[in-house]
Amino acid sequence: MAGFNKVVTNYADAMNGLEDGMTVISGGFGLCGIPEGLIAQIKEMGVKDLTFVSNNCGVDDFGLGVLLENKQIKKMISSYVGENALFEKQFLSGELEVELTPQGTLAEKMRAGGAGIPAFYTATGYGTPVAEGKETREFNGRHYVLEEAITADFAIIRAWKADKMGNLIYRDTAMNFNPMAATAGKITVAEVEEIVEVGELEPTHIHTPGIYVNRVIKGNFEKRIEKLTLSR
Amino acid sequence: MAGFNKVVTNYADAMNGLEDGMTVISGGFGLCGIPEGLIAQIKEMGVKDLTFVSNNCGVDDFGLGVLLENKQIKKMISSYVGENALFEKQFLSGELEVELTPQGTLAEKMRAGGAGIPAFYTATGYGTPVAEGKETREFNGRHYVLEEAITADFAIIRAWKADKMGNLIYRDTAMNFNPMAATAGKITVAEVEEIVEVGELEPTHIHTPGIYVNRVIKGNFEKRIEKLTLSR
Amino acid sequence: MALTREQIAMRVAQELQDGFYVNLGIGIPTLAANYVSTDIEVMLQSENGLLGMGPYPTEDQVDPDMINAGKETVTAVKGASIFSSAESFAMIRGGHVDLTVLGAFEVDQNGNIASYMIPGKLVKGMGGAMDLVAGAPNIIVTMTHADKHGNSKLLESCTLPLTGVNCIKKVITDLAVLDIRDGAFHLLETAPGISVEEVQAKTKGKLIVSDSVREMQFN
Amino acid sequence: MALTREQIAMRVAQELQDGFYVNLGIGIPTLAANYVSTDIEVMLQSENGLLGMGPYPTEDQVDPDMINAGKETVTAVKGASIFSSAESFAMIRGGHVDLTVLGAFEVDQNGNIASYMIPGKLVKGMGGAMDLVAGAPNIIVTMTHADKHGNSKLLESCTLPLTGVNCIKKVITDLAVLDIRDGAFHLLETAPGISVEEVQAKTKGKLIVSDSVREMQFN
Repeated sequence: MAGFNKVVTNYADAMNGLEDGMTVISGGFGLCGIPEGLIAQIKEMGVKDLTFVSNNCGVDDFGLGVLLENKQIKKMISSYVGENALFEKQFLSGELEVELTPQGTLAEKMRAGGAGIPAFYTATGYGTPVAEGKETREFNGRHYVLEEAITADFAIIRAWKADKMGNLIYRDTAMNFNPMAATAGKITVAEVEEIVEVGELEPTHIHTPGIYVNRVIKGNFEKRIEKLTLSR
Repeated sequence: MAGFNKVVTNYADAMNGLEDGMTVISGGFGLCGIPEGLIAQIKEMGVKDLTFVSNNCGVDDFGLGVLLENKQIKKMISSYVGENALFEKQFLSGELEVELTPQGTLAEKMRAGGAGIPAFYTATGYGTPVAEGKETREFNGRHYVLEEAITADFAIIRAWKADKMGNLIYRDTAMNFNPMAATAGKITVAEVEEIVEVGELEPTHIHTPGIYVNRVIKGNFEKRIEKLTLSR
Repeated sequence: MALTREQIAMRVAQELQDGFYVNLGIGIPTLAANYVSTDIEVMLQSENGLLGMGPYPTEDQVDPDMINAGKETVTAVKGASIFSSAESFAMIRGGHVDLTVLGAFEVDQNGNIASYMIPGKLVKGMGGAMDLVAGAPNIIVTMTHADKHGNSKLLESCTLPLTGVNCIKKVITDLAVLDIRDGAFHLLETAPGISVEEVQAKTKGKLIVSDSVREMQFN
Repeated sequence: MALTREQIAMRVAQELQDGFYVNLGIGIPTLAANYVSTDIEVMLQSENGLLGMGPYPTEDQVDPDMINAGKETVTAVKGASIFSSAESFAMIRGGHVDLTVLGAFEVDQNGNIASYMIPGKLVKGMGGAMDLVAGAPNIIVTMTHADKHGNSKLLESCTLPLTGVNCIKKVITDLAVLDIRDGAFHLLETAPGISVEEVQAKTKGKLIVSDSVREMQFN
């Protein structure tokens, strides 16, 4: 298994190579399905001026919020950033640059980045501030906006199960942006709940084939709940 | 279950609405994963001047080949059509129109059609006959071709298991083009090996969510093998 | 009397038809799920990647890996499927979701909607709203007819930055149900006790009152 | 002596490195899988939707639902994954496959390749070849150095319709191994018993012979 054993046993190895000024795509939606330990490691490393591509930016003291707190993020490309007072402060003071991108366009930009598609047309955002400065075009009588792909130096993701070859399976809605993020990193690091033997994952159940994954590390997750809602 | 029970019990109902001149996307790769009974039903119906979008066109007496034999196909959009003497004859005589499309571009055109993306750029085919008459464009120093999405009046696909709501799971490499085809039909008909109760399919194992599927029918498949190769 | 939030949600629920795949936005739209007729079945789509969203969980069922687009803990119904956000928005953008219901700050007589940004206030982001309004074949906006200062939210032309253009087909407010077509609001129903004149007074955009305006019916 | 098909495949196999994800085209490239060193592990990608293609099945293992891109019955190795053709080509187009080996009719000194169409003959289609040559970061063509009439297939400029432009980095023929860069073929190795002069005579495109040309090594 020399060639395909992607398991690393410490976080320093998992994020080795991450440098100031790099772009990082992160999986997760809100606090669900985020690579908690990899984010903690980035804080530990103290690298600065990072651009993060992630649907959200965590909350003040959890998720990507801890990197905001530590002033490591220069720019966020996100669809919704509204749960975070620190974010607001840094944005209003001009410390933090923000590029708001519709959620579906963001997901598709990551997929396109991983799939070798440099740009695609979508009706999303036509006639809105999102389309400003972008090419628009008509197909069959409807208007569309040209959106370009996103790739990154690193992609950090969370999965449920991995085998040593980096084949991944996600758990429930913790899947969210992780599969696309996995395809779009030059180096993709998966933090997982469980590492199983090669052959234990059913080939047609694998959500992310190992070809997209460079490193796998077993994590321990707090899995904080953002909005606990209970049935009455 | 009134609202989401998509099961039909005879092939006439399964293909009801198919008319002369319509476009049909078919799943399958070679003879693997093709909706055998739905193809037989189209032959039975005798509808003519069909445009078929399918990676291949079957062999002389199986798969879409039977519709060629019956002169029901006006045009094929395919990536590879080389297993079929009848095809050759009809093509050379001008009876049959053919639009050759690279396999990956064909798969992506179907996905784009289902995903509301009217067009995308790909490096595939740049500088080749495939790019003739198409817009080309440079992104980050590489050349790309603009390719438009494909949708169809009907999509006919084969799956392994379906529940009554049309959630589908494919078996091994019989998956191939079926998942994208499923998304790109105005009416999508799935011919399956087994129909299970709602709730039996694990939500994260479902390859095609039922939202894409209009009708489900249980079929019996010959599953002819195109090239039997055995280990020595 | 203007409708309460719950009453608006009840009226919205009447728009849901048997066999519909529906995306319900945060707020009043989500409430509508509580009032769906037991005679019909609908499947709720949550754009983070869940088709077949169920009720909130009991304490035993709570799972941090099972949330909806509002980041609330939820359950999945039988027949649910779970997929990536790219697949989820392929579904939305591709027009496969039968009906989307969402809130707005403003809607205008051309079906434009403004719902995500008030200049001068912090921009929190559009989330999935721009994709939803660009993708669904059928979109209903639900909101109060006027803001708390009494200013109409049904305008000739939206004043705030747009979420989408020419996409809203119907508006359900605390005062009325209106279709949007041919560059005008068409009054279909009034809330119990609300006069056509009051709706006219509180609608700034072009309003067409048909002969067949009726009072909303609640069971 | 010019190499046999099996010998070409053996030489191709030497290009495979430990940990490589590889797509092997129909014909000689597929044969190379038989000669991969037991010291290394590679994963074979089959573009219909299989990563981790194994050997042909025994009679007991034959399954019509398990085929490769050549439509041959195959098996899957441990650690294999199976996915749609769209996902498969996302992988290919996105440059995730480390190495692609495929056959060709012609290759030229600018790395252009013609492999799918001979005008006047029936066009059978490009299948996945155009995607593969446009996608893989590293592409090797394997073919005979000349056609059966002795005409060179390594040209200044391809004469047949192209499969892809500026994409071929290396050619392994029955006579030689050559890199393509800076608008020329660079001779690296000759087959046992084949002289540099013979390669020169049979290469129509610009050929640069370095001082370090060596004879191919086989174990």
